[in-house]
Amino acid sequence: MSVPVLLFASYADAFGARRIDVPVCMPCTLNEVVQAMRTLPGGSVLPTVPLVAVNRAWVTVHTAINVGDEIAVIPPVAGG
Amino acid sequence: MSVPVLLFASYADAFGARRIDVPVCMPCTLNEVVQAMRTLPGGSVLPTVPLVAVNRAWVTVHTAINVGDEIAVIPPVAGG
Amino acid sequence: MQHTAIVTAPIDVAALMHRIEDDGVGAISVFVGTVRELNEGRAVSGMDYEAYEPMAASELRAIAEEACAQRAGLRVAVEHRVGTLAIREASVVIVAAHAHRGPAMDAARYIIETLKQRVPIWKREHYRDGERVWIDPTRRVDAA
Amino acid sequence: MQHTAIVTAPIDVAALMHRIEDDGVGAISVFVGTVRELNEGRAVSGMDYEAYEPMAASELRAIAEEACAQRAGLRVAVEHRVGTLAIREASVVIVAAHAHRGPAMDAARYIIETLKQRVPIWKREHYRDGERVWIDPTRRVDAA
Repeated sequence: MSVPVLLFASYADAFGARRIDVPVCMPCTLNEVVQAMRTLPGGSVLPTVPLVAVNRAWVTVHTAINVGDEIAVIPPVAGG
Repeated sequence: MSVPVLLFASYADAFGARRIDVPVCMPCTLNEVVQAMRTLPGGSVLPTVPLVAVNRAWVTVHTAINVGDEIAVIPPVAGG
Repeated sequence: MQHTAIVTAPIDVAALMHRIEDDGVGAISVFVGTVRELNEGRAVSGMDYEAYEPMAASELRAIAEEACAQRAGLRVAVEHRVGTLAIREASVVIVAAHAHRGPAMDAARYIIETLKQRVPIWKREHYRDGERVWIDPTRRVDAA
Repeated sequence: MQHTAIVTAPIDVAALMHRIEDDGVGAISVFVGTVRELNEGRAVSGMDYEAYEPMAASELRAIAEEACAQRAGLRVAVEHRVGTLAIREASVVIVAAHAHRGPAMDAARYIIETLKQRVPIWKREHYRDGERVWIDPTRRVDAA
């Protein structure tokens, strides 16, 4: 199966989309989502440990995900 | 002779004037002006070492004064 | 008391200052971040700001709540703008008000520093030579 | 660049912010001191500010010059009001602008702290019970 992942700014540019479907076997953690993203076109943009959020809250890549979660892999923030 | 001294705020209230003539013998320092002010009505308002300015610049009471100097004896400042 | 928002229109500083008015306020600290024409020596002509909007809105609210929880009586209004901004336009305005100046100034600084760490917003500089580059603060020496 | 003044009319914050505008500015820090209704538990109805005007003006100018000398590129506008002020009115407005936020915020704080030490201005609180008292910060526990 696959999970939808939201992308922004430089990551959206690299993957060519603001939302991609990433193939993973459930259940899994965000780390497996990130590893799967590295194999996609544009995946080289990701740093060793990218910022990740689930359901609009910061989490670590060790967090388990559930079907229906809003998952975002997030570039270094630069607000202000 | 005497020298004119500018007063403000609580000191002007205590001495009942915004400018007083203080009797001193010249040459002298500000300390002698302050000691002479203590003997005037309202003089008890002055702290042990009041703030003083000559020609609109902060100085110490050990500063010598000259005829024509603009002398101010200044209450604790409270701007802002 | 706090107000926070991600907005697309120009931020009205006076309106934010009006929001925090109160008879008990003795000190107001305001921070405004603006787009400047030069960054790391390159001429900038404008800036795009993009947000993960629902998360940016909730992080901004959380930061304002933390600032208020740490300082009784604090009143805070914060807006961050997204979209394309010209030189001199404000990207973020923070207003913090308190009876005393220490908490007001500390809160404004806490909010801008924490916002830059935690709120999912990105900016892309437009250079005068036509290039557009997303800013990565983890690779930068200085930042406004 | 600096502008400083002792004024009798209400201070126009927007006008002071306009003064420091520049394409090189990335951060603006503003401090506003306002009259609040309660001081050390007593109900305040207003405040008189009095200055030794020529000396206050020159000390304010000197403080702004020091702030700028310590931080290349700093732009500062400061006005302190004298006369009788109502609750919520601004007694002092400090605007400090720089390419970067650190110097802007540090300068605004330096100016308000130094102003309170060195500028010959006094304030007399009007209490609701009719009494009027000159404030002596050397005898006070807290200050706005």
